[in-house]
Amino acid sequence: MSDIRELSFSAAVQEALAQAMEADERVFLMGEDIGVYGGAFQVTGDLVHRFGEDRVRDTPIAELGGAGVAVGAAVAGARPVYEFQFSDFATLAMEQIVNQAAKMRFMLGGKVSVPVVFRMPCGSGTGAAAQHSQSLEAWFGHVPGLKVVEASTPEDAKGLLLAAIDDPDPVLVFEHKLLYKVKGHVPAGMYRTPIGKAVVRREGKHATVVAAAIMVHKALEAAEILAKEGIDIEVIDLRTIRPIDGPTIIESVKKTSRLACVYEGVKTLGIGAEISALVAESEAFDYLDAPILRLGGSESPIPYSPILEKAAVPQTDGIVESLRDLVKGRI
Amino acid sequence: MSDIRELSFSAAVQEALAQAMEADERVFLMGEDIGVYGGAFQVTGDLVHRFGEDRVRDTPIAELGGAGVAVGAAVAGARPVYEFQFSDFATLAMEQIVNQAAKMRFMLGGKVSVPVVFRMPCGSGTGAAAQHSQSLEAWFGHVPGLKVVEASTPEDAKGLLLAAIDDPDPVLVFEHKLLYKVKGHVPAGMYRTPIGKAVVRREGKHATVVAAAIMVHKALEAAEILAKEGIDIEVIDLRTIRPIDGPTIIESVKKTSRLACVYEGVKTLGIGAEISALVAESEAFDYLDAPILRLGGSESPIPYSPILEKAAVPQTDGIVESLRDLVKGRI
Amino acid sequence: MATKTTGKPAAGKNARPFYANHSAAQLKEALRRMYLIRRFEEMAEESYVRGLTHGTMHLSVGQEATAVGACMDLSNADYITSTHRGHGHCIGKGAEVKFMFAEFFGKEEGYCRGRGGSMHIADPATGNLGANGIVGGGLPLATGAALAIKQRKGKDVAICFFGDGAQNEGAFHEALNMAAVWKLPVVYVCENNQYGMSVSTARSTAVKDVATRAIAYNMPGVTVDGNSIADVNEAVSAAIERARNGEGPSLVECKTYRTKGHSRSDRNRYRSKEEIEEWKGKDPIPAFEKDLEAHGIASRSEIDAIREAVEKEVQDGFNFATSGTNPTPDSLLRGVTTTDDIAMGVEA
Amino acid sequence: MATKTTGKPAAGKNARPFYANHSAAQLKEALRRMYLIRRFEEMAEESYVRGLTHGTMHLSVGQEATAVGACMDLSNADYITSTHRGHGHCIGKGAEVKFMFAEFFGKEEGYCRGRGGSMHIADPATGNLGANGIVGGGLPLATGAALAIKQRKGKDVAICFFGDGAQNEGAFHEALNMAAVWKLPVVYVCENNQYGMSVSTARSTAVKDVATRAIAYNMPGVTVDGNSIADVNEAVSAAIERARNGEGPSLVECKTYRTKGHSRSDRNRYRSKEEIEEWKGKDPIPAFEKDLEAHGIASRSEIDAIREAVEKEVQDGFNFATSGTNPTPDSLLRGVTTTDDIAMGVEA
Ligand SMILES: Cc1ncc(C[n+]2csc(CCOP(=O)(O)OP(=O)(O)O)c2C)c(N)n1
Ligand SMILES: Cc1ncc(C[n+]2csc(CCOP(=O)(O)OP(=O)(O)O)c2C)c(N)n1
Ligand SMILES: [Mg+2]
Ligand SMILES: [Mg+2]
Repeated sequence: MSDIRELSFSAAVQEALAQAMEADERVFLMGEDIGVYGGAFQVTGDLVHRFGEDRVRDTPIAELGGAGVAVGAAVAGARPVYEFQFSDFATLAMEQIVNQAAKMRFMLGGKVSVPVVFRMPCGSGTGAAAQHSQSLEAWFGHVPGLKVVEASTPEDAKGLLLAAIDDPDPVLVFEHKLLYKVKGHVPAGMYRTPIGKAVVRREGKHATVVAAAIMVHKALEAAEILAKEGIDIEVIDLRTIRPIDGPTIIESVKKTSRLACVYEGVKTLGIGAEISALVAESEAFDYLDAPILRLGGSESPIPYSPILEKAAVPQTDGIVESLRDLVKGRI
Repeated sequence: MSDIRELSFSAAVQEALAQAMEADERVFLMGEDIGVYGGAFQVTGDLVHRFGEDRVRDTPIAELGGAGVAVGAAVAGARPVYEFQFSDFATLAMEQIVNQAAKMRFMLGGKVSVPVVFRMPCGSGTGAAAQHSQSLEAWFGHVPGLKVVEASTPEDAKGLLLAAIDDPDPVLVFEHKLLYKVKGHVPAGMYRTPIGKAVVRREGKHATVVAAAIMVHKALEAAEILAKEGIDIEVIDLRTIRPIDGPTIIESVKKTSRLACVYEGVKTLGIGAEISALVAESEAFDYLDAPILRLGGSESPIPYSPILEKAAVPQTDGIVESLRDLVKGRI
Repeated sequence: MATKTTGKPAAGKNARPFYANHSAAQLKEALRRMYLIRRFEEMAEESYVRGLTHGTMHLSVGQEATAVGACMDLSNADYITSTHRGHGHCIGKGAEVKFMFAEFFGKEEGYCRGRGGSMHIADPATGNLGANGIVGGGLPLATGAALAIKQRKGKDVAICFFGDGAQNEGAFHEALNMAAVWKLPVVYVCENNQYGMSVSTARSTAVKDVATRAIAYNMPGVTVDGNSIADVNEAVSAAIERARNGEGPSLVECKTYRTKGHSRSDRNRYRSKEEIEEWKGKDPIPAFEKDLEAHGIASRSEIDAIREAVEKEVQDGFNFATSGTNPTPDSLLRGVTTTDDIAMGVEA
Repeated sequence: MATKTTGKPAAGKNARPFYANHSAAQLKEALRRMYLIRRFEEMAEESYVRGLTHGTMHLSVGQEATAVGACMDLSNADYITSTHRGHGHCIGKGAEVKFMFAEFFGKEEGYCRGRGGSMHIADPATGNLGANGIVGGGLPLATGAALAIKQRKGKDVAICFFGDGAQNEGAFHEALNMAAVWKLPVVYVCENNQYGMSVSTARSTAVKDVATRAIAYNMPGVTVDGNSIADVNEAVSAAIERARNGEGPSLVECKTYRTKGHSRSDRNRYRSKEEIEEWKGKDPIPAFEKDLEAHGIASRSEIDAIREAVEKEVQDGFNFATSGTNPTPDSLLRGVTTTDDIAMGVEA
């Protein structure tokens, strides 16, 4: 395999799963329809043929039990990767994720580790309406003991998932459904993208945009459009929601003096609230030349109508406009 | 009954429940051990003797089902008030609260209402450790379709609960366990405290502190201590977490130019993040003379050890110190 | 208040209860609804293929007898809760296909004003509390509706549709236990089409028949041929009667099959062509037609007339829907809360 | 690998299996652990009354036979998951009371370094995955531990303790179904003490015996006298053997009673003094003593010696704990994540 291959995001995820299973026999996959069906989004694909039904384990439709079984297996020495078919269904398993997985090490005085991974397909844009389109990253970002990652590129999708599987603690891996078919360069080896490190995807001097997953792409598009107007945007890809990479963001804001957070989850108490607050309490506060902008999802469930669905989350046009306003009159 | 009575917070809650049941036969209570036991915190007390087992309904230990049954009953015309014994157990019922109750009206094109109330005893300080001490308000504050209230006084405990029961939409009523025994003036009538309105508990000019529930008391204590040093703190009692009362907060910050958020929930992505962000994006940004301070719960589960438990949430001493730093050098 | 018979019984006392207790008009209406479901589903699929609708959809072709048989004896005051595979239940409970198509196409004229789509189609006016995107999500809701009925000392019932896959959700267990302890007027109707998405009940479920699990809740549980509208209706009717008499909940398992894939993304890798063909041979519609003829309730030409009328209704509904109104982005927040709707002056 | 007998059987082949399959040393150790539980609980209560510990606690006085009988045949490689009422399980699985007291008093020497307290006491070194503050929380965890065993083709088992109240949680249903479908080596041991807090099983549960529900998972289910260590052990042993042989999970229901209140806040309004007294008469400890004497396994004076040694152990443990080290606030973040612990150089 050459090292300049292009893979889709979902193929990159699948490759990470396969390599992890090859390398460590404790690793196994659990989830609904991940076997012969290949997963609702075809992410596990044919892995069941390669690794067998025991290691690519179709579960009954039972998310609390399924997630909890994964947690129990992790404490007892296995390395389970549990796929929620849609991250919305994690609402059924919050108990096991939040009360058990996240807190067990702490409650037991540091005497156990819980190396479980939850894969969380998320986001809107597929016409699947309110119960299949949520972006609930912020909830998990609020829970000590958990780690939360979310890639925007196939390369990071693989690297972050491998890092998550390696990690001795519970990690939630959000995967935006609209990214599954996006292609990009993916190294063939078993590399890890570090958990807890954001990355500057585009350097700029007039404003910093912090985004994750699909919003990184929209922010980059917006930045290209604005570049033609002489507005130079720095785009940070968060990659980890918890623990958030404060230093990278603060450094950038100290340079650009303006900050916008772009995220798909509901605006109120979404990840943009945290980014805004951490900058507003930091030394970067004194560098700020304008209010901190938040472009988040609307204060509504995700609607079915495609017209409304688009209106419910930030789109490139709106981002361009808002950033133009943010920077306007300053250059 | 005189109108200058003092009642404890829990007696005020109980009075609201009793009055609502007297006034409207559709209102009934559901929950674990709320009948003859009187509730884990003795909030329902003897109500079962007054209203019978059908209207003060002990449920099996089954929070997903119990909450979901309450939601179904609400859609079908009843007015259920469901008590989670500890709000931590709502982790088992997120599906019904978030996917069903919060979204049903929207998903059904506005054709139904879901007048359900969830009572949520929350908070640390009782030595009950990590799974019985959480403050998860922020999660629900992130969910369109829900309303979230949290009183700091017995008077508001009654008024907000009556408003919640009246409300045609799902309302979560957080009750900090350490407040249950706190006494205060409670009018005897069936008044409502409006949902969505914060209140200034103490006027001041050097900094605004926004807090809810028990943290209001700690903030007021801190303010009194600082007053002796000539530092004059304005304290806002949030009362409603969703929808948050932006205007009252922004108005105050425009006056004081400094903002601190004090809250018990985990700092990251807790309610202080939202308050900070909404000010930082508002017209009050230009009035800010210092970084926005967040004093939130620690980035850990709540520990059992009383020493650690105290260290895990903001205490008056720490608030005093931080506010002094915030204001220092400016008067 | 058992079966509500309108007009004289279609068949003599010696006929099985389904035919003895319903009028010819009721039975013909049942056939009509089965056609309506079938044709709606086919048209829905076609619309999807033609790009008129987005999202996913779950078709209930092959399961029409369950939806119609279970709902036949309900009034609008009785509730149902439905599933992701809910088009049939919706029609069974009395919804009009034109508003369903409109919902499907995301139009303001749709039952949910285009906000819900296939997975949330609901017509609360007919007692339908909605399809549900969450497997098992309707189980507590129906139980709660039954509790509301009991709290107000009503005589109505709630019917809860759920799939074989849903029986492994904790919600199933919690809801059935509560209903049994409180003797609630609810009937749990399992459409056991033998697969939860790709996973067969044999691979997902410790027992062969969902009905076996009724023992764990001390409630009656029966298994019937879900492709026989008579079998379904008789079992559900008996359970409804129990419920209306205050005797508590029941579980009725209807063994059936979906001849289409689970949803649009299904490649049918988990089952054989032969199996699908075998079940196509057990199609509930021709079986019912045959029975109606045999009982002398409807002649071939009457049956043809019903089918043709349905054909037209579906075509008209489709046309109505395609020319519907698209929601405008400024209405995005409508319906989020009742209080805001009132404030905006748009409360339904 | 059934019961692990050390030394020669305490009683002849004709004695019931419990006595035939265990050595005198094992049986005396079982008695010792029952005493240890009883005295630990009494001392815990006293500590609470004396203000030495805060929070709440759930005492298992009266339930000692279940905890000890179920754990007797386990090695440290076998897992248990426990409940909020977990002190007995912890001791049954081999924990030392001094570290338990230390935990209770919030000391660094405690099993959880004072972070967990009564509701999270655990000694992972003995295979105890922890008490649990969430009713039903341990059911998926034990099932998961059993899955880990199966994935690594081990011969160990997991025992899952849960209460009668927990059987109505969805977690019970989901866990037992999965264990049955996958034939996992897990034994579900229900301590049916007839109340979930204040609510009797008659008011919370549709069936009288939890064991009935085993039918819904196609697994063996038996009900035994939970106050008879012999009954408990024989039933659990048989289930363990099944599990180790790859035959899958079982459910064992032990009918028992807690003679103390649910927790510190209990005013016992939901049950009668007579009922409590009646059950005090069924105390599992004197019953076991009597049997040991009758079988000639332990004399009265041996029994007294065991009890006195326990008395001392508990007193010593208490003293050890009271003079333990308080955690310091700067260690608050220790144990939140493994990676941070490694970075801080404090990984256990
Ligand atoms: C809680 C939850 N888990 C998983 C899904 C994804 N999903 C949708 S339908 C389905 C299969 C449901 O099977 P069954 O209940 O038998 O209904 P059927 O599709 O056969 O009608 C699954 C797994 C979901 N929508 N909700
Ligand atoms: C999910 C959850 N719901 C409720 C509680 C509160 N609670 C603690 S113990 C208990 C009773 C449990 O009854 P059972 O399972 O029979 O155990 P027992 O106390 O009788 O040993 C309750 C309701 C809890 N801790 N967790
Ligand atoms: Mg099915
Ligand atoms: Mg009990």
